[in-house]
Amino acid sequence: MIVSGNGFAKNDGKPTSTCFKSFFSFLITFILMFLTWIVLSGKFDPLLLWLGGISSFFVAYYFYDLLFPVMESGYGKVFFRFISYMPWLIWEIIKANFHLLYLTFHPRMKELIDPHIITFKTNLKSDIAITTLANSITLTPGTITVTADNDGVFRVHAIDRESADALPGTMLKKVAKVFGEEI
Amino acid sequence: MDILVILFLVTGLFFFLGGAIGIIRMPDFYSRLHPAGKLDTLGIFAMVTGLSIYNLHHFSFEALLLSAKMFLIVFFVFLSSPTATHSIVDAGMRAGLRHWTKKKRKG
Amino acid sequence: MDNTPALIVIAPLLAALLAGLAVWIEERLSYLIALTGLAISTFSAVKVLMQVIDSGTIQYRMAGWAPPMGIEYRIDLLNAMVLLLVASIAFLNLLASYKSVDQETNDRPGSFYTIYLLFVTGLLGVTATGDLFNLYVLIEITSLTSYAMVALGDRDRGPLASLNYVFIGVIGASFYLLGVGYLYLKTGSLNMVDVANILSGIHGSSTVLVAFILCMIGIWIKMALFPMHVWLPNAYTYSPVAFARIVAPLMTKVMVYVMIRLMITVFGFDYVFETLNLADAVVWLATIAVLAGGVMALSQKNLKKMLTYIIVCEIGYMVGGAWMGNQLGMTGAILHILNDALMTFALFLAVGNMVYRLKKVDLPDLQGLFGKMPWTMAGFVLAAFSIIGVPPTCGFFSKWYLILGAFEAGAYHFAAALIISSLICAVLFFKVFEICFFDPMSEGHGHGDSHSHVTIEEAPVSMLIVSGLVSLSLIVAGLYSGTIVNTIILPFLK
Amino acid sequence: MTDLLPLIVAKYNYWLYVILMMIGLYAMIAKNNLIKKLVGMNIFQTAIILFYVSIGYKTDATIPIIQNAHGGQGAHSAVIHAADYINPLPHVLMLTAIVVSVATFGVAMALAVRIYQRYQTLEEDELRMRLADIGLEE
Amino acid sequence: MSTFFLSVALGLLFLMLFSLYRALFGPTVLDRLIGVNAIGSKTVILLLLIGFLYERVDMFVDIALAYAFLNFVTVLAASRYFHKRKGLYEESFMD
Amino acid sequence: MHWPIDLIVLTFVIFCAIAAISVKDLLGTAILFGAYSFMMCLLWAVMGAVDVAFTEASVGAGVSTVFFVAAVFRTSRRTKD
Amino acid sequence: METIISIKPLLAVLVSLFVIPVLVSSSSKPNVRESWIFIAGIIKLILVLSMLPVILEGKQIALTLFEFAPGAAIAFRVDGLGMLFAIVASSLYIVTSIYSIGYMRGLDEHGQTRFVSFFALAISATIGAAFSANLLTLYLFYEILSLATYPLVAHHQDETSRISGRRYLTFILGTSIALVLPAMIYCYHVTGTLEFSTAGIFADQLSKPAATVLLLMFVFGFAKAGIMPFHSWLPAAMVAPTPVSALLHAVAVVKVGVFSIVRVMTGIFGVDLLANFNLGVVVMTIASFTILVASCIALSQDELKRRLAYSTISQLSYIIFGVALLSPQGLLGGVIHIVMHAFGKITLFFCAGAIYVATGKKYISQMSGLGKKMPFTFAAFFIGAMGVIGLPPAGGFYSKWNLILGTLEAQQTIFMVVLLVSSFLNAFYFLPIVYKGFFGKSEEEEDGGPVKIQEANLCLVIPLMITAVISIVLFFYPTVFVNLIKTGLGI
Amino acid sequence: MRFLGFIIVCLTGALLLYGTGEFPDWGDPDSPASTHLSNHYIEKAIEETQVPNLVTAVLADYRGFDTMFETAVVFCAGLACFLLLRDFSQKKERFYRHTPTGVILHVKDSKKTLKVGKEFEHMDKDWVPSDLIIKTVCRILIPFIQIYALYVVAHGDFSPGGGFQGGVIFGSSLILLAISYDLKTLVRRVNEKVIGIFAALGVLIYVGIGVICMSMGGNFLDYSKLAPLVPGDPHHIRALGMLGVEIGVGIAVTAAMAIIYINIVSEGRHDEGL
Repeated sequence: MIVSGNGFAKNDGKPTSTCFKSFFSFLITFILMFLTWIVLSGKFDPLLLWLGGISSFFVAYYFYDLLFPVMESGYGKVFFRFISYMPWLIWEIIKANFHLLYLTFHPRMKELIDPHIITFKTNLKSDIAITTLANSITLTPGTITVTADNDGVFRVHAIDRESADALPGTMLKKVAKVFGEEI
Repeated sequence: MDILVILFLVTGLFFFLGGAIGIIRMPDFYSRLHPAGKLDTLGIFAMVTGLSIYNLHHFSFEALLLSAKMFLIVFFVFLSSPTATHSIVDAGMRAGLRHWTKKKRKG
Repeated sequence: MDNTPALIVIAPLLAALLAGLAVWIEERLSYLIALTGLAISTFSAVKVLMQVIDSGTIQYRMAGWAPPMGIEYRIDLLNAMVLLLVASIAFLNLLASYKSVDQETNDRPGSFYTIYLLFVTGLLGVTATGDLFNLYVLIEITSLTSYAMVALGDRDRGPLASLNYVFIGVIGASFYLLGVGYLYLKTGSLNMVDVANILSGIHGSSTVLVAFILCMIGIWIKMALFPMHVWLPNAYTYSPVAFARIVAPLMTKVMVYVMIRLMITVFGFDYVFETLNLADAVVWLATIAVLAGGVMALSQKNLKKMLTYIIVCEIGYMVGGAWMGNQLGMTGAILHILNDALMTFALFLAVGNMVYRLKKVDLPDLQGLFGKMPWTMAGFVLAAFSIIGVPPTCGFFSKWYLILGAFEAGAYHFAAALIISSLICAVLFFKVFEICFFDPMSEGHGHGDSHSHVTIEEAPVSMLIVSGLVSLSLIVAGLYSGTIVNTIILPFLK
Repeated sequence: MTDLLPLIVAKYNYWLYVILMMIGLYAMIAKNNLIKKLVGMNIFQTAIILFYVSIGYKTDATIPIIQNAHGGQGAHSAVIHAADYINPLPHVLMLTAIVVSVATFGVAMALAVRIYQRYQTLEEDELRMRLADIGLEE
Repeated sequence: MSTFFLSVALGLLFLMLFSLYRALFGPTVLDRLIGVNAIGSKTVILLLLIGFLYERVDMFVDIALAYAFLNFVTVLAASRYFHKRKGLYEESFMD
Repeated sequence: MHWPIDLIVLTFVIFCAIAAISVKDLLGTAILFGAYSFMMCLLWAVMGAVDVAFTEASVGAGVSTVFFVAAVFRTSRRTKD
Repeated sequence: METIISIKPLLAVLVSLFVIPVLVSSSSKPNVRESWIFIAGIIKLILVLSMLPVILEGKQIALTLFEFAPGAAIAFRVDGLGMLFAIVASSLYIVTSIYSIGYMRGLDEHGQTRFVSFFALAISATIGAAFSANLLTLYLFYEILSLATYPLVAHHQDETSRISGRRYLTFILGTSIALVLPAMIYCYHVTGTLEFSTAGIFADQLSKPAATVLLLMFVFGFAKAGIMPFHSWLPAAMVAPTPVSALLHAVAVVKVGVFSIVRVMTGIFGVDLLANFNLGVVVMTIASFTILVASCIALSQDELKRRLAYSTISQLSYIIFGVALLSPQGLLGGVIHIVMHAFGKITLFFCAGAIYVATGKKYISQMSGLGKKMPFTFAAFFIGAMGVIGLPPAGGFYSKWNLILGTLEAQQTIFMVVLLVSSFLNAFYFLPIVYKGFFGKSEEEEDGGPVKIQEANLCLVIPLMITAVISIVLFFYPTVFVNLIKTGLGI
Repeated sequence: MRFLGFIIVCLTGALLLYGTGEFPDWGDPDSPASTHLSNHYIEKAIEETQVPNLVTAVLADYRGFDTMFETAVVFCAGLACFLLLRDFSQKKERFYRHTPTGVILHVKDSKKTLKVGKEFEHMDKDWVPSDLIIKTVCRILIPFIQIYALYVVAHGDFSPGGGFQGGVIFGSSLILLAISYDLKTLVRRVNEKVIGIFAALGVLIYVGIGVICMSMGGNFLDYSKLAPLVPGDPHHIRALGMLGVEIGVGIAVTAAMAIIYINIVSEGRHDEGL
């Protein structure tokens, strides 16, 4: 298949990565894929392992630029910070859900809720950070990201005032910290 | 162990119940998305956790991998569900669907 | 291990795929590949027919599994004959289509050949297989390719005709599938012979009855028996000529073969004609089909469409013959499969030649064609005579058996319908001949000039040769129909 | 009640497959929109699949994948009882049927798109009118 | 335990009824989409539960996974429709 | 043991089927058609036909629905019935 | 009866078939083309005649080509009856060939190659029909003949010929498919064979009503014989060029119809069966009706060819009438009338054509006085007319005499009256033409217009002289044909 | 039509219900369907083929011939969609986008062309910028989906799934790519020719294996005859053969699904898509 990085790199406005970097991202993708294969397969039959290797190679070779379009050295750090972000997020999600449950089961629900849309701007740059923030917003209290564009402008639909007021707040800080960006 | 499993499952069921009730009760499309998108996600999380714990009943390496595989579902859902929710909201916005507001504000 | 039986089906399939590859590499190559594939297939078919005549039924186990487990090919005399028919007609048509495919699918002839070959593969497989479900899959292949082909024809009407074809085709195939399901439920097997063995013990079951009805309705829809024919005329009329030339003679005929196969091999004569009391009703249905096909053909203004209604009519012949419940009728039906395929093929070859030059074949377009395309018209006339049933063309002889069978079964209405339909066909074709014979010049010279300045020539030689060959084969088949009946059909029926 | 429930359970699948099939067939015949007809067609096909899969089902049997087949060298010697496993054959047949149905569906969709390109409508009556307008009605 | 799983499954099915209501009667297409999405997420769990009922959950996880993914694709495709074609069905009746 | 699930899901399936052919918006039909396939998949799984369920999940719910949406996208959502 | 297997009948049939490609390929050179026709005709005649001695010895020549079911084969068998017909057809073919050269060139007709090709095909089919061994083969050649004549009938490709062609086909093809085919298959269904045999093929499988229906189906089905309700194609077919009318519609086509009926009555049903069921009377009634009505119509026709056509219709029924008498004398008279009428009628047609070519006149009322300008033609016309009326010294007398004897033999006096009346009618519609031709005043004399009219060219005149002469010769020497009939029918 | 349809439907329903009267109960283990052939498959399949997934064993081996044609059907569907919809004609009106500024140019003259390169790129009328969140999430998910799809293909022998399902999922991942970005991105990555070749190649692998079996002296698709060609345990040769076949199916299905989707969604123009 015809491999071309340009279709993806272009959206970031950055030049295509160099040979080494692309090899590196290929390697990481390959390892990641192979690990996934093992988790999926659960068998250590040599034939299957071989097939797994070939498959991982195949996917990594043709689609490495999907997973890591821009290879930077900080991925490891980002990964660990992301992991440490997760428990907080889950906790937030659970809180959010209980809040939502309260809303749903409330007999006079329509008086409690007050749907509206808020807009705010962040300084987040990278796609992945924006996406993480957007998805976190969506998962947490009564808010859903409507749009988030490259400039870091978010439009959020909030179901009540309380949820709306919490934004962008701590979550933005945390996400920015994870991806090492300025707020 | 079973109690834990039951607990998780019942919690998950409870979340799903919330989601279901929410879908029915909420007044408009946007607010319906809140319970549908979030409570279900958490419901899946809780239930898969419960089930994977149950799966580890007879502990073995394979069972562990299987549980990991189940968590792959959770991973997947956590990535995809908010995206799907977002996409639906976006679609609603683009479609020009007005969102429900309180009556007092309507004037 | 002798792999000839498998080769009949595999060779076109392989060729189809190679042609599909060649589309992307060297478009012209696909024609050669297709030709080779069909040549091998035809050759194998001849060989298998010889073998079967010599030494009886051939069984071929796909993947080496014993029959009830795996899929087997059971090639007996009937199979072998139809196989040869399909393969050779496909081959001849391919020979004739080189130019017309270029003309009609100027963008992608390679893909055309691929689909064409897949279609032929499907037909061959349907004929060869001894497994009920395999039959379904192969029917679907033929259907799917036909859908695509029909849609590729006329720009305006093709897709619509094709979509209607899809709906009805799917209903037909699904009914058949359901019938097989009911059979499977009762017998637990899918192999025709095995099913037949088990069925002989449970003839009275209502499930088997429903299975039989479902199978038959499914097949009838696929073969366009009268009330279920609505898809056929449009579909065949608007498909590209190169495809119409093969689908018209073969598709319905192979379905008739399937019907006969189901009746004889799977359910058995005893069940169909003794346990059930449907034969009279079906013969009446066939009678109506024959008459209705003829009457509808009378009202057509497009030559191609007229011919498609004649196909509807001919299907009535075969169904009626097969359901007569006696050896003569069945002989007639089987012989008519062969003859009708040949004569429809000859007709469509001639029409193909006309379309190649005239672009459209509404009846007024044909004026003066005897003068302009004498050889094409000669082929057309022969084929038309065969359809009418003029001796010594082959159409006469199958009609002979059919009428004899009708007399023997006391189905005088069917015999009458056959005679009437012959008359209708005569009227139809002589209407066409008249138009072709009397050119516009006779009505006034000024008229002729305004008609068109394009001088119409005879079709290309490659098309003419095939056309002539097939038309002559009508007479040859007619003269040797005694041989065919004695060496193939009668031994099969015994 | 005690008699009724087993009867319902025993035949429910078959009855419902018939109903599903009738729905599909009705949609194919009576609906005006070509895409609706396609949906009907798919429902029709699924009904058949339902029928086949229902044939294959066995109570108190597990899915047709042999358990512990690769648990060790000696596992093969374990006797396999046919009653323990659901009949795989209908599943196989239905896999094929599903594939065929999706292929047909794809082609039909392509055809629908082509028809829409040409006539700007997918309603049968309107199509008929358009055809009459351009003089193509037979 | 399997009785419990069965009752959980039945409970989920009951809840599915609510989503189904939205899917069947949702006033707009997008409401239906929400309903279907919710059905999808419940089905994933149901599949796993059935796996436990058959005691062969390893076989069902695959399906659940595929299911989750394909549900996502479907929802995405349907919602992407509105990126290109504006309006609910009022407008679409016009053209 | 699985019959209650089977029973309920089958009923749902019928609902979905009826809704899918009676909705007056083809995109709605597409979506309901997807739901229908989901249900069917569940049904196959209940009946132990894992492979069929898998196929139905991938084909009916996945590809078919996407094709459907694509076709609706390229044609029209309008329908009279 | 001794049977010899020989390929000659097949060759005789195929000769003119094989010549068709040659004709087509030499279409640009008319002379070459016509010489080929001539050669083929002669070869055919030689082949036919070479079989004559064998037949006269009482033997038969047979050849089976394709047997497609027991008792149903494509096979040839030459017996006296077939021989008789073949001789007539093939000899007249040569004469007609010469005539048609003159006629077609004289009128500068278009599509001459097509014309001669189909002519050859038609004559092939005629010979084939004559030599058929069974009903199936007979039917085959009958159909081929019908189809091959269509382009000849519609030769002019104008509106009239379109209508005539349509009518021609409707009657000929329609009746043969609708009546003969089922009747034939029914015969096969009942007996399992279609071979002609003098004893008939039905043992006692037929009841009287069935036999009646079947016989009527055959009699009406072979519509080429022009039995009355199905006669109207024949006048219509007169739009064809005169050689066609002459050979085909006086000899080949119509006689094939009659021949077929004779074959069916003698070979399929058998004289005994017909006599038992008393079916002869039925046929005779039909035939007499046709004889009288057609003669009456002929009286009222002004166009010469149409008058000849109606005359043909009535004369054909004589033959059927004769056979239906079922007595040896009647059979002899009927069958020999095939020959006599053929020579007589062809002469008449030739004359009509010659007049048309020379003067462009079609109508009898225009012909007064022409006899002086065209003495040979009108002399021949007179001889032909005598033959048809049944006056000595033309051959027609012989057959009519036998017919009358036959009626006496069969004690059907009423039908004898029919014969006599019709002979008078014949005389009424022919002799005035001759009289007017020789003694009437020509139009030019009345108008005073100096139009030069003279005898047509030699190619036209010689053939009609030949046939006229033969017509007379046959009165004196009918022996060969009588012998043939006697061996053929076993009387 | 409605009334007629109703009658036909009712008749069919009545017929089918009449047939159900003699059906064995649902789930009856002793029904003929579950005892005649299937017992052999269940009891012998693992012994004969070494494949625990009975469905795969029956699908790819006992009834492998069916499956071959099933794959051919899919291939044919892809080809049909391609033939029906693919549109090579150049559109008269074209749109270009100036990459650095994002200005959109509308060219109406069919002769005038802009050089497509760094500065300008082709664009479609209904171009809509793709959504950032969806794009990013899909970017991350797609490789996982693909490896999952390949896993499904490879594990057809042991767990549900196989070539067809895996192929469809792989195809869906490509479709997902097209949905989340746009169709052009997909077509640029995996161009049409490659998909076309792969579609045929997939089926060819299947048929080819059959033909190789034939040339090795066995029947068509008789995998056991492949043993001399493949190293390893000859007992597992049937399983290996099935694997090979499944891979072929997977390739063909992937390609066919992609072709169908691409052509339907862009009406054969391969431009913007959904």
